[in-house]
Formats: sequence, structure tokens, C-alpha cells
Amino acid sequence: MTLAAAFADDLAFVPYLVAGDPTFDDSLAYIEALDRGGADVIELGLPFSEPIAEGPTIQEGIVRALDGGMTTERYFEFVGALSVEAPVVCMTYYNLIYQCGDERGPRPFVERAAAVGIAGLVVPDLPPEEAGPLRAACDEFGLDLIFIVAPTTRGERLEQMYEHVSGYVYVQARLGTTGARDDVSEQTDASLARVADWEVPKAVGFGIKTGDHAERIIAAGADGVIVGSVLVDIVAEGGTEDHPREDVAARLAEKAEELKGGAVAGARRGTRAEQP
Amino acid sequence: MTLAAAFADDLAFVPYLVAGDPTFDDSLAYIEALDRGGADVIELGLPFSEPIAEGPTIQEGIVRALDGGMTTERYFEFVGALSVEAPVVCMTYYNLIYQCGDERGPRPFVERAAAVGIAGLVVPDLPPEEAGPLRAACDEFGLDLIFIVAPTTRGERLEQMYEHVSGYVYVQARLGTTGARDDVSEQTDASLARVADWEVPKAVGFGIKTGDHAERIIAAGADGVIVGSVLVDIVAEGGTEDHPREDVAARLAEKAEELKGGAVAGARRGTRAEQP
Amino acid sequence: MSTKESRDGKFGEYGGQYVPEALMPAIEELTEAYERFVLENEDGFVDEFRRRMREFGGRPTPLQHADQLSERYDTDVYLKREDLLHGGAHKLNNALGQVLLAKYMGKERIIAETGAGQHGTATAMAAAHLDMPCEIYMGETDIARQRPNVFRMRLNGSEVNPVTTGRGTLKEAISETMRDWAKTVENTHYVIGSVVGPHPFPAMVRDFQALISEEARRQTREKEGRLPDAVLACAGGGSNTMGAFHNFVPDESVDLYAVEAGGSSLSVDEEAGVAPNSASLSTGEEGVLHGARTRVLQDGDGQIMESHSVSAGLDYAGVGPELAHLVDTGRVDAVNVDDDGALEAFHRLSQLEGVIPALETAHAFEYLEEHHDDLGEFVVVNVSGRGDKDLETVIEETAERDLSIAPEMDLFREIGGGAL
Amino acid sequence: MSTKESRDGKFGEYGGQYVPEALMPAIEELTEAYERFVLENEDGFVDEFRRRMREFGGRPTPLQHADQLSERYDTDVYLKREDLLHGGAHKLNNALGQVLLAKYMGKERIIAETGAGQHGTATAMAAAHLDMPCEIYMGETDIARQRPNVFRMRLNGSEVNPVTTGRGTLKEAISETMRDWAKTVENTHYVIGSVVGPHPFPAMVRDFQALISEEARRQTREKEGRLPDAVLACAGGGSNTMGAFHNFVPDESVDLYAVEAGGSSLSVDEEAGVAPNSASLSTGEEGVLHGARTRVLQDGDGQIMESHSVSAGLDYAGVGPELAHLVDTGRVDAVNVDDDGALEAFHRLSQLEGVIPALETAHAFEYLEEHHDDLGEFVVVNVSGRGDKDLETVIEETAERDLSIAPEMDLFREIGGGAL
Ligand SMILES: Cc1ncc(COP(=O)(O)O)c(C=O)c1O
Ligand SMILES: Cc1ncc(COP(=O)(O)O)c(C=O)c1O
Repeated sequence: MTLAAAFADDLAFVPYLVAGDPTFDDSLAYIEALDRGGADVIELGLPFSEPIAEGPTIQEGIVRALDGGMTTERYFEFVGALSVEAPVVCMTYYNLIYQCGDERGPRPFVERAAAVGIAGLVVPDLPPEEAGPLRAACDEFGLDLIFIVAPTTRGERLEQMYEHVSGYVYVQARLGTTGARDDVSEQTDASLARVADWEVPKAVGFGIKTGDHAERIIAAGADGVIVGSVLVDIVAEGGTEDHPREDVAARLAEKAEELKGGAVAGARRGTRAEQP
Repeated sequence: MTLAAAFADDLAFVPYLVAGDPTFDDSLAYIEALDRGGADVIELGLPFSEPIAEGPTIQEGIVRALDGGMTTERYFEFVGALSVEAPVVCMTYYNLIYQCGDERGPRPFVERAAAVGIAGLVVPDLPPEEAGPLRAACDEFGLDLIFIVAPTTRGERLEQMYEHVSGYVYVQARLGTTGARDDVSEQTDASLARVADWEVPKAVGFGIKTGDHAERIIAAGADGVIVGSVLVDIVAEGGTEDHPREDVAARLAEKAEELKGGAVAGARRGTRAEQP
Repeated sequence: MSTKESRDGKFGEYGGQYVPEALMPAIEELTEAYERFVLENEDGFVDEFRRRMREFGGRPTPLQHADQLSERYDTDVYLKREDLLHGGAHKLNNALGQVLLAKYMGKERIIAETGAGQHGTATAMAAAHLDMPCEIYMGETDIARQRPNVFRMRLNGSEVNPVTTGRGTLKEAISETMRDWAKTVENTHYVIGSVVGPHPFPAMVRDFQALISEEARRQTREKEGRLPDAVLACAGGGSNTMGAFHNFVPDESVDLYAVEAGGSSLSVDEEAGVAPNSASLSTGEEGVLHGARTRVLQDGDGQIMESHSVSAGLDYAGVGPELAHLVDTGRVDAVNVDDDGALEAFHRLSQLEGVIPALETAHAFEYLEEHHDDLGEFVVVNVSGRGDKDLETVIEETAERDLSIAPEMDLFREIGGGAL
Repeated sequence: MSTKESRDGKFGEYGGQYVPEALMPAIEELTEAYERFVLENEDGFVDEFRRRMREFGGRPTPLQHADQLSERYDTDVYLKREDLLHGGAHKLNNALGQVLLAKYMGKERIIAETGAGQHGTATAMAAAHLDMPCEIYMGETDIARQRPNVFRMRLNGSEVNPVTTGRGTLKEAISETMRDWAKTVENTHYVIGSVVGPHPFPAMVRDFQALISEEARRQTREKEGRLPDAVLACAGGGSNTMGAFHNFVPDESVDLYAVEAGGSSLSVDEEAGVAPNSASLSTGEEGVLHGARTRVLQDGDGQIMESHSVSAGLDYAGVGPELAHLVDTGRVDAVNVDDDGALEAFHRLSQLEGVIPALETAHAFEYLEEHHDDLGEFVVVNVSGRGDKDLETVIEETAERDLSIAPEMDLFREIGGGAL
């Protein structure tokens, strides 16, 4: 399924987890649980050793995944081994994309990603000014390239992103890094307004924790919610001694249902319901 | 007995100990033992907290005496309590002389010293240039003022000392501080030569350890030997558990006899025997 | 002050601004401030910076003839004495420059990362001097092993925020500081510690550090009537290096040597993700780290490796993009010296010249020892810092190695008592 | 350089040469060398001294406007930054001067005493710089508690001779060094650590340290167009004090304050032979100590007392004879500050100005805090040294006192690990 298609039913629940956190097999089970729980798109982190855009929760997940042996090669295997309905977006840092393969530059990575069926890329440390080569590779292999719009992104930079973006736009709900928060930011409305006339779906992320959050954000006009830290927290907590993996997977599926439910409810009462 | 008289029989054995090392009573017994052993003059240290002219042996004796409660007042009591034949010379540093009594200056100290029968003073850190007030006080109360002539003392300084000295002159056998050594310095001869025509007796000190040393020094033309560190060493060693004091006293008396015997032998074979 | 990089902060292929979108406004604001205040001296910024570096920092630092080394090598060896700067290292040039700039920008709060604590202490001093609240991020592992520096920062009134993620060292502290900045850009300036990170940091930090070569170039003329044959500086991130080189770059006759930490070996353990050295210029590959494209110690995938050096200040997996570019173009020679050599040089300089260098600096002196024949007749070595901070490390590392040059420390054994 | 004392080294009643006869030739030889080289600049001694102090030592040190203190006190407060000197204190002025003089005299060996190790490290640095073998006498108690300084001396190639007599602290070390000198005068020079001891030491050390006030006097004119209303300096033996005052002595309008260590109390326990302070000028009596007549902490008999100060460098029972004389004649005010006040000032200066002072120096700043209203509108404080050496002491002493000004050190507790 393409990303555009995933957003087609007018709202999308986009969960994030780190691939291989804490092990390859656990992580497979967790992602599949999210898929069962109603994920429309899955953002799957390829862990990088210097995740400067992440909060402590996701950073710890990344450390676990790296300690568990995750590499670029294993990541592609992992995606190949996944059996999920939702399309998979790879979220990682530019150095891993740039170094992959024999020839330097993003092309080998994108080629491999396309081969295992990855639908798109999010690269938080790649500014639009430097995105030319990656955009070209994505075009060549049919991948979407998602950009993050911050509450502070304006003017020229916003236009550059608009030029390069495809799939969906990741609207950062507030300043700061990833991490679950208790309130829904007022900055969200303003950010959404700035990209209102973009042709791609708008997914809001950063700090979404509960079904209620999701509902309010969708109601505010977003096409989707991106949820990461609260899910990584569930992985970090782990399960019971007897059935650790099943236990975590069950809680993830449950949380996914809550968030997806919130999103659906938001769509029903939100402004979007009135729009065509 | 005056110091001149003590040197009258043509040679003098001058032992040194710190008053009050390690206690008042012990120390009394030790000094009296030296007297019995043949002392002609006794140099009795009044311990000062900063004995810059002493080697480690005597410095440790000074620390013991101070720890044992020796003070200027107790020192005068100590001298009063001594029953010895030999005249007593007080060896101390200038600050104790200067501070004694209510009025600043050396007079009160000298007055007290005279009252308890002290025959003379040696003040290693008082240069002849600064000795005027002390010389005057000594004259007033009939005390001798002994100066130390170093191997390096020459010219003007030598003359100034000659002017102020009385009782005897303390000829420092070698450069350095007090402390028992194994050889007799060649510097001794030269030093003795420089003061040969002084009218006071010449006593050589610094590093004399054995009867043999004493013999050689007297034979070389000295009128006396001053012996300190080797005696303080005996005090430091202490005695047997049963009779500590008697034991140390006996060894001191024995050492004194050895040194005195050496001196006498030296006088017999030395050049002095031929002189009038 | 002059700059050579392009407007967007590229040094050839290196440099750039690889940062999360949320940081871009801060970076843009800083770029503008850099251009106005530092490059154009608006509001007399540069004048005030120079004045404070003189009066508070102790500039100019002397260029000292090293009598004993000169005799040993039959070469005129001069020491550029950054160890005499307030705080004990060149770090203050940058820290004071940035904190002052933050003031000119109207910021109300300073944050910084620190590894061994040298940059943290310099920033804390500058912040106290300019009355700016300051928070320093420092890995908890580093806090535990650099207590005196932590105490100095606290004494100067800075908060020290322990970073408990990951391995608790410099890399994590940088990430954590960037995270803070992403949330607080409006009132906060991030004082980065070397010529690394996104533009304008590499250019700006270099400009602040360039006081070193500005003075040294004048001083060499005064002392010897000519420019030196070679300038040597140790290179971690490369700030003292760029500072010592910058004004000599156009002087083709002056050879420039960036001496990296060869650590225990130049080899790399890809499996373990560990490079037992910090020689990014000699053994690293092009990559993107902490906001800039540069030479990086990384594995085949692009994961950043754990670097190593006996000197904490050189222990970094990247290097400034401008320095990487100057090496690629052949203007600067990238060389390296291993841990053992650095320790020997530490002892040698202490004994021969009465200057106890930082362990970082010692790398440059060991290169001089090994290659003095090839360096010409007039050599300047940048003494980037003093070694007081390294005493404990040197005692331990020397004891492990049994170096013949090291002084005996028996007297401690005689007297008893524990380690330093 | 100029001198005010009489030819025989008397300052009024103070001074003189109260030394064992065996030392007199050394003292006379030194006096002659002092007159020829230092006073007459024979063979260009003074020129070389000044040059080496610039290039090796880092002179001139800045006179820095202390912005925060000036605002706090509504007074222009300037810091004379001797803490920036090589080694971290004014001690190098003297150590380098004397080691250089020893070289001019043809001596082949240097000896020195040290208490806390500041003078020892300065002498070791100077000796390494001038390629002179050096031995430092240090009490074994002090060796155990000042390990970093001992290590620095050893690193610079000096022997450190443990003194095991008595209580194993500074007094014993001085006696032991004098003993060595008495045996080795022919080839050895004794580098005394302050303006104390027999003539010519007090005059000579003052002349070397007088660079401080020579510069400061010129700098005050440059900065404010006039001389200051007051100059403050801490006083142990009094070398930084005399150095900071000397060139201002003829300027009647400039008030001079020697700030002594009041310790825990100005009272005295005669019985125990202990003065819980080091305020020889304020509470001492005329006496003879270590070769000079001066003010001394002593009991009624004249036994020297054990002094005390939280700052090791002020912990001495005597004081320079010239300073004692200037106090007697009313030219210098002798004041004092207690341990608690010094600690508070240590924290205050660190936080407000980004300068961590030596604990010795902190005494002068506490006096400023307490009496700034009486000091006029333009005050110079001599920052005799930096406080890096004092971190351990300050942590301990601060913890014992619960000072509200001190920073919390909780983060160590959170993270675990022992003392500094
Ligand atoms: C004394 C000293 N020299 C060198 C360095 C290395 O940094 P850079 O390469 O940025 O000069 C450091 C870093 O802490 C340092 O403290
Ligand atoms: C920094 C500092 N200030 C002051 C002193 C006191 O010495 P003086 O009174 O001779 O200057 C010392 C002595 O070690 C010191 O290290």
C-alpha cells in the first residue's frame, strides 16, 4: 500500500518503534501487534548511535536495539520478515543512509529499502537544502520522502520542504524533541494552519500519549497522529516473567487500539468530518 | 668555677645535652652523670621551637624536652636543682633570651641566669653585629658570651667576634649543623689556626663522637672538645625497662669517660704538651 | 576577522547544517548574529571581545623560546602559551566569545556540553564573568571521573546536569544539549566546545580561536624576523588547531601539522564498534556527525564508533569540517602520536622546560620529538592547555607503563597514603 | 629597582641577619650578588629577569575591572590577576628571580622549602626552565596532604625530600633547608619562599615581587587616569603583599591593607602553644624568627606557636620585617578576616566574577565585602593565586560549615563515588 492510500480513509494512526528493540524477534512481534491494533502506517526506526533529535525514551530504545545487534543489513532483513498490512516508513539519520553500500551517497540505501518494500523515509537531521540527492534516489525507486515541519518553520524553508515532500508531512506538535507529554500544544493549531494548503496529508507527532490526545489532534484538523515514546515506554517496561513477549505485544495492541479509537473519534467530531 | 678556670688544667671536655630531655628528672640525672664522667664545662640546651642550627638528632631532643614541659622558667629551676661540679653554659636561641621577663631585651634573662649560677651563654643565631645588648648584660652580671667561629668565618667578622667573645671560643669543626660524624675534618686545623692568637681557650665542636676523635682534636691544638649529638643519641635510645634512667645515666657516664680520656691522651701527645 | 568558508558554511564538501528542523531557527538566528557581530563588528562586539580576552582572559599569551628543546633538536622551538589563559586552556577564547555573543543576541541563558570538563569550566567561567545563567550537560560517567572540573563549574555558579542515557559520556552530553536547545532556542544559546557542529559554529569558533595565530604570527616576526617553518597543534575537535593555523593558512611557506591522538592503535574493531584512537583525520571516513559533514570514525554502516585517547580532550569521533577540508586539499598535514608517546612527551616537557602541558598538548610535542629533523629550523608548538587537570591520569597511566623518563614516585610509598 | 631598607637589611628595628655563623658567608655572598645583579643590573640580570617573566611567566598580568563586584559595592574594583601567572600564583616572580640569580652567581644547585607546595612548585618550574638541579624540602605531613603539588614538583624534575622531624610541616622544612644550606653553601642557593628570613631575602624577594605594583600602578593610571584609593592584598609571609604595595608606598593617597588570616579566632592558647590564626601583624609580638627580627606569633617565653589558617599559604607564625615596619609606622593597615569569611569570599568571587581565587587571596576579598564603604571609590585587590589547588579543602570546609552561599553538591551524591 502506498502512503497516500494509507491516509485515504481520511485519518491515519502512525505508531513508531525502534526496529530490534530489544531483540530482533521481540521487535517483530511488537510491530505486528501494532499492525493488529490498527496502524495505518508504521514508522520503523533504524537505530543510529547519535540520535540528536530524540528524547531520552527513544534514545534508550535505540541503545537497546543497537546492543541487541541491529545493523542496516539486519534492518532490511527485519522489514523483509515483517508480516504487516500497514506500509512501513523508515526513520533514521542521514549518516546511515549516506554510508550504506559501496558507493557513497544515498542511492544504495534507497535501492535496498525499495527492494524490501519500504514505502518512505523520514530523516530528522536532513535539512531540505541537503535533500537533493536523496530526493532523486527516492524518485528513482518510488519511495516517499517525508519532512518534519517544526512550529518555527516558516518562509523559504517551508517552501523548500513543500517542494521536496511526498507521502505525508510530519507536523511537529511543539518545540523540543520526541517524548510523551500530558497536554496538547497550542502550537499544533498554528503549525497545521501553516501547511493547510499542502496537498499531502498532515500527520502530527511529538508528545501524543493517549486516545484523548489523538482525538483532539485529529479534531483540530490533522490527517493522522504519529505516536512513538509512549509505545517505546511499553517496550522498555517489558512483560511478565512467564510470557514477556506476548505480554508486551498485548499491551502494545491495546494501546494502539486506544490511540486509533481516539483518532477515529476525533475525525467524527472534528472539522474534517464536515469537509469533503 | 669560672669558664677560664675550667679550662685552666689545659684541656676541657664539654658535653652538651638538652635540659628536660625527655623529662625534668631524667635529664637532671643525665647531666649529673656527665659531670661524674669528667665534664669540665656543661653546655645545657634551653630548647627553642625553631632550632635552625641543629641537626636532626639534637632537634629531636629539643622536641622531646618541649613535649616534656620545658620552659624558660623551668630551665632556671633545673639549673638551680643541678648538683654538678662543672660550670654550666646555657645554649639557646636569641628569641628566648630576648623575650624573657617583662621588659623586652636580653637583660632580664641574663639577670635570672646569673642568679641560678649560669656561667655563660652560647647563642647560635646571634651574629656579633647584633650582640651589643647581650654583651652589655653579660658584662653587668658577670657572664661569659661564647661565639661560634665557622670554617668560613674570616676578616671583619672574625674581628667582631674577637671583640665580643669571652669564656671560650666555639670552633665549628666543619660546615653544616651539629651531628655526630665519623672523621675529623681537615677544616678543623685551619679554623684553629685562624684563632690561634686569641686569648680565650678554643673548644672544637660539631661531629665529635669518640675518644679517638677527641684525642686527635686536642692533639691538633684545641683546648677542649664539645660533644653533643652522640650524647643526645644515648638519651634517645633510652634504657632497659626495669631501670631506664639509671641505665642511660650509666651509659652517658661511660661515654663521658671515653671522651674525656681521649682528650687527656690528646693533650699528652699533642703539640700543647710542649707549649707553656 | 575574516572567513573563508562559503556563506552556507561549506568547506568544500564538508560542513553544512545537518540538524533537526526544530533547531534551524536557532541556527539561522545565530548565523545572522555571527555575521553581524563577529564579522561586521556591529555594536563593537569584536572590540569588547578582544578587550575582555585581554583583561579577563590574559591575552596576549606569550610566544616563548623553549631553550632546552631548541638545544635538544638544534631547532628554534617556540611555545605559544595558551596554557596561561584563564582556566588553563585555549577553551576560554571560544567560550567567552560565544557567551558574549549570546548577550549581544539578547539571550538569557547558556547551555553547553562537556566531556572531560575543560569546555564546561571555560563556559562556566565566562558565564559567571558575564552574569549569565548557565547549565552544563555532562555524562554521569564523566562526572564521576572529572570531579574537580565539576566542582569548578559548580563554584562558578553553573548547574551541572548529569546525562544518564547511553554510556554517559561526551556523545550523549552533546545529544542532550541539542535536545535542550531544541526546546529553548528562544531564550537560550548553546555554546559548542570546538570547531564542530552545524554552521556557523565551525567558522565562528575558529574566528574566536584565531586570536592564537593572529598573535603568534606577529610574535614570530618580532622574535625571529620571519614566519616559522612549521606550526604544530594537537587536534581533537580541532579548535586549538584551527586557532593556531588560521592566520598562517595563506602563508604557503609555513607547514601546518595537526597532531591527532593515535591512542593505543590505529586499527579499528568494527565488530565492537570501537576505534582505539581518535584520529578522525587519519583513519576516519567522510560522514555526517553532530550537524556537519566531516571526517568521522564510523563503521561500514555509518554507526559512530567509540573513540579512545589517553587524553580526554582528544577523545572524539569527529573533527571540524574546515580542518578536514584543509587536510584533503593538502594544506594541513594530519599526523598522529600514540598514548605512550604522549605520556613521554608530557614528562619530557615538564622536566626540560618547567611547563606541564595538558595531555592533549603533549601529542604535539611527541610529534616534534619524533620528526624534528623534517620540520625546519623554526617551529611553533601551540601549548593548548596546562596539565594540572591530568595529574591523576598521568600517575595511573605512567605506573602501568613503566616509562623510563617518568620520575620515581617512591616518596609517596615511603610516606604512605592512597592515590593522588 | 629601588630599595628602602638600610644597607644591613634593617627596616626600623626589624630585619637583620640572625643566622648561624656557618650561614653568614652564604648570606654575605648573596647580599653582594643582590646588590650587583638585582640593584645594579650587572650583566643585564634585571633585563633577563624581566624578559623571562614576560615570556615564560606571562607578565604583565592584567588589571581587570570586576564588573559584578563593582556594581555590588558601588566602587570600581579592579583585580590584579597574578592568578594568571605560570604556576597559578605570584610565587613565580620570586622563584624565577632567585633561580636566575643563582645562575648568575655560578651556583649549581637549588634548594627550597615548601609548606603547601606553592613555592615548591614555582621553584621546581623555574629550576626546570633554567636547567638547574633542584631539591625541595617538605614536611611529610604536608607531602601526604598536598599530593598534587608534590607530583608537580617531581614532574618538573625536582627531588622532594620528606622532612620527618618534629611535626613535619613548614617550620621543620625551613629548618631542614637551612641545615642543608649550611653544609652546601659553596655550590647551592637557597630559594626562600617569601619576604622573610635574613637580609637580603626580604628586600630581594620584595624587589622580584614588586613587578606587581610596578604594573598595577601604571595600569591604574591607564584605566582610570589616577591612582587607586586603596590596594588590598592577603598577607602570609607577605611577599604578594609587599609586591603589590611597594610602588605605591610613596603615594600617600593610596591606602594599603594587608589582610591576614584571622583563622578561627584571634585569641591564643598559650598553654597549648597554639594560635588559632596566622595574624602575626595583628596579634604577634616582636621577636626573632628564621633569621630576622619581626612580628611573630609566640608565647611569653618566646617559643614560636603553631599557627592556623584554613589557607595553607597563610599558615605561618611570622611575617616579613618590612611589612611589620610599614604597619608600625602606620603606612600599611594590618587587618584580618577569619576562616569562615575567607570561604564565603572564595564562593562569592567564583560565582560573581568567574575567577576562582586561592583561599589565601579570598581573605582580601572578604575584607572588601565587609569594609567596602571605607575603602574609597577605586580599589585594587591583588589576586595572588588561583584556587584550583584548594578545591578539596573548600569542599570539606564548606560541608562542615553549611554556608548558604556555597553551591549544592548533590549531584555527586546522586551519582555516587567518594570525595573529590
Ligand atoms: C588542553 C586541550 N587541548 C586540546 C583539546 C582538544 O580540543 P580542540 O581540538 O577543539 O582544540 C582540549 C579539549 O578539551 C583541551 O582541553
Ligand atoms: C596564592 C597565595 N597567596 C598568598 C600566599 C601567602 O604568601 P605571601 O604572603 O608571601 O604572599 C601564598 C603562599 O603560598 C599563596 O600561595
